[in-house]
Amino acid sequence: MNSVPLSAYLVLALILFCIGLYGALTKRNAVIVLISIELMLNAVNINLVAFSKLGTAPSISGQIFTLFTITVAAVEAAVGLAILMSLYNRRKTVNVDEMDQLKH
Amino acid sequence: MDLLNSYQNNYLIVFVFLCLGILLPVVALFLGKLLRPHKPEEAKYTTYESGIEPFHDSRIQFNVRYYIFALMFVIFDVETVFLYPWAVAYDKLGIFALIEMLIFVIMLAIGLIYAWKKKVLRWM
Amino acid sequence: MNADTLLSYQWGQMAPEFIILGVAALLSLLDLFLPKSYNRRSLAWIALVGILIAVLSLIGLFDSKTASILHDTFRLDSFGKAFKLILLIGAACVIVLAESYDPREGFKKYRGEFYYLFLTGLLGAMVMTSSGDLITLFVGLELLSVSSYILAGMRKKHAGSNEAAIKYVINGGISTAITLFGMSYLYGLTGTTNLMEMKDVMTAQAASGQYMYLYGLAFFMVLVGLSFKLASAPFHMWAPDVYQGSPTPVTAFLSVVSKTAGFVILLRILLTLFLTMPGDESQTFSFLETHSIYISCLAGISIIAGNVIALRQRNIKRMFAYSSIAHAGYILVAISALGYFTFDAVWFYLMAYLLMNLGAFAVIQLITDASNSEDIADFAGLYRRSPLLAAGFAVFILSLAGIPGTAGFIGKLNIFMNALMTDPGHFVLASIMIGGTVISYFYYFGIMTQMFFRPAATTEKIKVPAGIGTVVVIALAGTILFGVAPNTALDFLHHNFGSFNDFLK
Amino acid sequence: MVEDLLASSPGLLNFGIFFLLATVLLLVILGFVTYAILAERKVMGFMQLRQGPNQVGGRWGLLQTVADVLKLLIKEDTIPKAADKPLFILAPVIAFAPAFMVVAVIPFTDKLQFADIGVGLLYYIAISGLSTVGIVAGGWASNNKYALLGGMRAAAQMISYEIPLVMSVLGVILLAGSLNLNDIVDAQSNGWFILKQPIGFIIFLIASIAELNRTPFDLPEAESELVAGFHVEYSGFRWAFFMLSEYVYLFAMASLTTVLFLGGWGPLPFMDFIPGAVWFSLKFSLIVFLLIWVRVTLPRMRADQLMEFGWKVLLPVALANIFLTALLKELVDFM
Amino acid sequence: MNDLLLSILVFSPLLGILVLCMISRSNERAVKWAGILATVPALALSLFLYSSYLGGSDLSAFSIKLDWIRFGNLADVDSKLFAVDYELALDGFALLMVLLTAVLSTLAAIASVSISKEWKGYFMLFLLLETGMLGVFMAQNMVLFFIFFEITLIPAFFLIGKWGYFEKEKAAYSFLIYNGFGSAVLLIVIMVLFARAGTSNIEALSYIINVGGVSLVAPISEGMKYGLLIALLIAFGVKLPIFPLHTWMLRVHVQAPPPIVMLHAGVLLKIGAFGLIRFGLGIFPEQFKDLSVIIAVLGVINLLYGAFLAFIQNEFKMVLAYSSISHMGIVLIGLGALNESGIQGAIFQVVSHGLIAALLFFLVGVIHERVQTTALPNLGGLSHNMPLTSGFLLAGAMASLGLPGMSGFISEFMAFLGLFKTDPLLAGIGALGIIITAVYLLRAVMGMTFGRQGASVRTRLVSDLNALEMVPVLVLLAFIVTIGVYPTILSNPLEDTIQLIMTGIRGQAG
Repeated sequence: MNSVPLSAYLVLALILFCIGLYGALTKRNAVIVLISIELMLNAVNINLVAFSKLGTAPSISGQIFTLFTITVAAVEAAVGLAILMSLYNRRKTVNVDEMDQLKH
Repeated sequence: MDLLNSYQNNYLIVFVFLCLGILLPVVALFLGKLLRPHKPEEAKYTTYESGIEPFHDSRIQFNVRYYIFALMFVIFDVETVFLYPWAVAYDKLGIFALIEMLIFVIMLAIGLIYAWKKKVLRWM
Repeated sequence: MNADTLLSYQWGQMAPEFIILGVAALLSLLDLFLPKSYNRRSLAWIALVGILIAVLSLIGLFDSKTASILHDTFRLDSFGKAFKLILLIGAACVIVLAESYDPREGFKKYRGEFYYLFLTGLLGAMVMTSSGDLITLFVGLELLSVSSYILAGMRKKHAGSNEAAIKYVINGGISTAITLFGMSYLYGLTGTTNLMEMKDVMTAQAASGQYMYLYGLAFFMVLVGLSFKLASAPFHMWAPDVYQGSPTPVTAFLSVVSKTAGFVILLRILLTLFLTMPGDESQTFSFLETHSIYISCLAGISIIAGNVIALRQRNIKRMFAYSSIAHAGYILVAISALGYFTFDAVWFYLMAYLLMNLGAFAVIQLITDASNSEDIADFAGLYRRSPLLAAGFAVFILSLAGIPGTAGFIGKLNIFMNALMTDPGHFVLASIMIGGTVISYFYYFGIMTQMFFRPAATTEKIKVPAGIGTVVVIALAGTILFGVAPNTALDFLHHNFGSFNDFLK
Repeated sequence: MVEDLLASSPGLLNFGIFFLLATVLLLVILGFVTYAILAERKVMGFMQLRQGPNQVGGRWGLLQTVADVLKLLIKEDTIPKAADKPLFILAPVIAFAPAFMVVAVIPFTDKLQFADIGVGLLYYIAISGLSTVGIVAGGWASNNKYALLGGMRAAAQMISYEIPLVMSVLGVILLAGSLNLNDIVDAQSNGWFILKQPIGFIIFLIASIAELNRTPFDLPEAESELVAGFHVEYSGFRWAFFMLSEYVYLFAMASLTTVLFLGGWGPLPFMDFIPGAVWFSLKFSLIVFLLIWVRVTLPRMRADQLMEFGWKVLLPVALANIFLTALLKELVDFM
Repeated sequence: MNDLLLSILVFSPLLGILVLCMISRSNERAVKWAGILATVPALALSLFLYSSYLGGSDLSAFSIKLDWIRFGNLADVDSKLFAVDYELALDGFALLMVLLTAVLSTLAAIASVSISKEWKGYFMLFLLLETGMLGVFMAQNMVLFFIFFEITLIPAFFLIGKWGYFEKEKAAYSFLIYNGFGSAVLLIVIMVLFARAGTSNIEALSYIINVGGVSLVAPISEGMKYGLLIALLIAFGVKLPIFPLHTWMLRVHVQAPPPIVMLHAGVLLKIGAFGLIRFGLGIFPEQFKDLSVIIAVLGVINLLYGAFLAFIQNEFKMVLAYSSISHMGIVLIGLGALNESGIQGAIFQVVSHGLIAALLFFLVGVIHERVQTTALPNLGGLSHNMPLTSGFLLAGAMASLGLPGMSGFISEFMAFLGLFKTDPLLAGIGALGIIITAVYLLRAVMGMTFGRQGASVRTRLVSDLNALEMVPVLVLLAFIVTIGVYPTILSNPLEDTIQLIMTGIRGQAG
């Protein structure tokens, strides 16, 4: 059993990223959109960790970067949910396409 | 090579445990199916609500408080992501890391105080 | 690492950042522990004093040599100083605006929070200006973004504010993810996150033609992600809604400080990494030159879309959102042209934009607060109600439209020169830019029409609060001074920061 | 022999051997659970001045739990009509599998350990969190108001106490300088961490009781308010798996406490003639007894007290403990 | 002192703005007097300059040059590179234009007493407009030229949009957008030259482009030179206006307040011609020569198009607006001829049409004020009530159609003389326009002054010109006749300029 090649991780990350992007752009429910964004950020994490272990020039900084990415992902999720809650309290909806008061 | 093998073997064991953990309920429930009786009756399949007839859907909106605690959890849990490597490598890092982490945790503490003062931590 | 290395760092280099951080922490504690009945407006003055001290300490650092601390993650070069100055001045003005901000509903309770979140956002932007490392850049960017998300949603009871915030979070999150994905490739190909080391590795690799395709992909993703932050078309969808829904000082913050920070990170990444990197094996053109067409496209589309869509806006903040998209396009022209004047042009334009836009937002804030509506018809007859205010606003608008005698004109001149002096010149881009400017006359002068030609609904005189008055006067003085005697700014720039020669060293 | 096995390249054969060994462990654990329940009932009985089970299987009711299990096995299986069927079936499995998985990394003695993972402690914490998903899923799938409430409470409680739990362990990690459980045990060869980390231990103990959903923190299944909490609608063997996972966790948590704070298999000074396995089981039993004792002694907390205690007391104390530890370590190193 | 004279001349109206700031807005008399008096210093100074120039003194003594903006950090390399100086100077041609501007400004200010609202704002903008116009003619580098050029735009926009007639806002907008477009194109030309040559000084540029031998920041290819010239043609073509770009000008002439139309027709349109001669001929003589036929053709088209359409208008203002287009065609014809008499004719036409148009529009304003209409069917028999007005109107029309002895004749004659030398066929077609001009002007003016009394004239009690209104009319008429009888007062100052242009053209040819 050989170790998994770098490209496999990269492809996985790319697929995850694309799924996340698709979800973030097409889903109506804001919670799902936020989760999709988390998915994209996790794809980044996979990339970073894979590069840091198996990349052309392995180094620890990729893993450190990942720590920061994880934190930022958490912060974004937290802020996003908090804002969503305050929106929900007023509008009683979490659907992105119903948020259209600010048009014209 | 030994090291790699041992590394992989250890995770193989974890995988074995995962399989067993899933297999046991499956097997047990399958065995149970052979043994247990099956006498369906309408009343048996109603939802239990202390004796009265169940009314409207039970899947109510979660109270907002749960989300707030979830947010708090996310924030503090992620901070431990930083604390763990720091603790492991503390011997090598020395006083600088201590001061650095102290600043970091003071920031966190301000966050906690903030939540406290804003009455987020009140379960009411 | 021991205490000696710790002390050997020139911590003074980070003095402005430390001051802002300290004031932000202080304000947050004050806000928490001051009694509820206390009027938190006075916290604005503390924030202002903090910013001014930071400005002073930054001026004290002008003479210090380019240096980097913390393993090259923080480098104080002339680029950093020059743009920090813009950020700080902009922030000081916005704080003063915020002090006078008093909408009818839903802000009072969160006033204290506004000031320190604002400072943390500023801190993020400042960290970005002098980062030498992808990680610090990213952390700075996120500090700014996350603070702005909350700021946008500050008026919790106001539906528009909520909507603006959630849209901002979603779009910001997507853009962050895209940028990061690009960054992860850049890291993976070079094996380091230090910008200078990355540059060396990339130059070496590109010379042998390695990974060009992946570099192209990474470049593209970083560019796309960051252009979300700049609100340049076609990634601008969030900007109008966010600008419209946010509290007015936040809108001013977003359009000035946040946008400046966006350009800072764009310049840092693009110029440091891709400028010296060869575009192909033949090494005739640099990577940035061969790929500048993408930036040019962004610039062109931003200018056209921003100006054209602004034509049909009735909401003043929304109109300024589109106008700010167009202005982002103008600055991108300077970046994509990559001439001798790029830094000068970007710096000067951002400075001019800061002054004229903040001045305009000061007036907008005053009028929209007073009438509780944001329709441009609220400006009708402003000339009657307050001639001086109308004249000031007219100057800001003229400057935004790029009429001579104002800072906006000199800024545009700089950008044009930058775009046309290269060979082959960017004629198409320059023509689009100037065409966009002409289109912009329609809506800018539409506001003028309202102010000067239309009768006012009420003849009630407008009382100008001291804070807004100060900002208007400062912005007015700056706009006219830099328009009539632009060398005051240009000489200052060259005298203190040279030609940004230390950017790549 | 085990070393050779570990050194050989992984394959199907290894899988088979590991599988057999793990099955043995599983049986041991099942045995433990059977008798832990009995022991708990007995201890509770004695503390409350009564007998406890004493009819089935001889004087001490030795076969009482066995009989209970058999009863559950042949009980009719009902899934409420309104329930979300797939999730309802899946929930006990999700709850149980992680409980068993965490046992993989616990070192019982220096020889008797299954997986020796570098980040063993992290693994334990990460996997143990997954059970919450099972419990919430169970509560949600039942489509029952009590169950949903219980599930939500379980989630809130678990995430609230996860933080102090994780933070309290940091002191141990600081002292040991590793996340590997073996290293942590080794680091205790000249002084158990319960002595060096008394505050950490207390926080850990409290948080672990909360994580185990045991009295005084058994709000998710509070009989008097929520009937049975998240597993109201469960019966028969599905219900048994929730119970099973709870007791497996008891097993795992007691083992972990032993490893982290009581020196694992390490003997008391001058008594190393007694084998490590015995030491381990002694300490382990002590912890289990302690947990039972707590259950009998203390009343259930109110929901709001529970949450506020976690955030306002445990978390700040845990944070302070970390820095106290780091500071002491720094000072001691200097001196 | 001498070198400050031009600056004082340009910025003296701004002084008036300061004075106006201090006067209360309700004090109508004081505001109007201050506004009129503020235009006097410029007039006095320009008359002084003119007389001393005719007296033989050298205009270069008055030029001024100060460091102003320097782009880039290149002081160590070359202090002149990418520098924009504040430099004002005059030559004969510019002096004429300045004088024309000063005279028309004062007269328009006098005509502005009929303004009925917001006098303070009106005069402030009016004076700002005057500063811009004066500056345009004196600027010695293209950036400065552009700045003054744009400064005229803003006050004109407000003056049209606020004090004009019924459709004033629409007119103001189309003025703004067309001219904005024009100046945008101009800006591109300026910036290309500036960015590539590193200087925007007109003399330096014409040296660099035509003689060369200077290393440029980036090369300017031959093709690019043609592109730049065509861009210039478009930019100034909007201003002038040249045929397809003229529609805005009609609106402005109809909707703007009369004094502003005086200035607009008298000076602002001429900036186009001035710029075309200064930059087109000055910097790109060789390319201009290659395009001269096109310019001449455009001139003929303008002439005929304007004339034909003026013929069918029912609104006197529209007749005059189209006649302006038609007359600007003559300027183009003169330029297209590209010989001495042609260019002289063009410049003569610039000045003379400035005076004539001002006169006619002033009279139109007077009539409109009294009769509230300028539609031809409603007018008629004005001579009965307003004999003086009718007489002057007739005189103006005569000057306009080129009656010998008046200024219009000289300019048209010389322009056509020039074109007959180079392209007789085109000139022949163009001459047709002259005839039509006579027809439409006489049709309109005769219909107004004599003929059956129109409804509007009958129903209103209309009075003739008053004393104050006589001033502009007489002054303008005096100038018109003087030039017509004694053209040397124009041709003398122009000699140097025309010689310079001719050497530019010939120098390249040879």
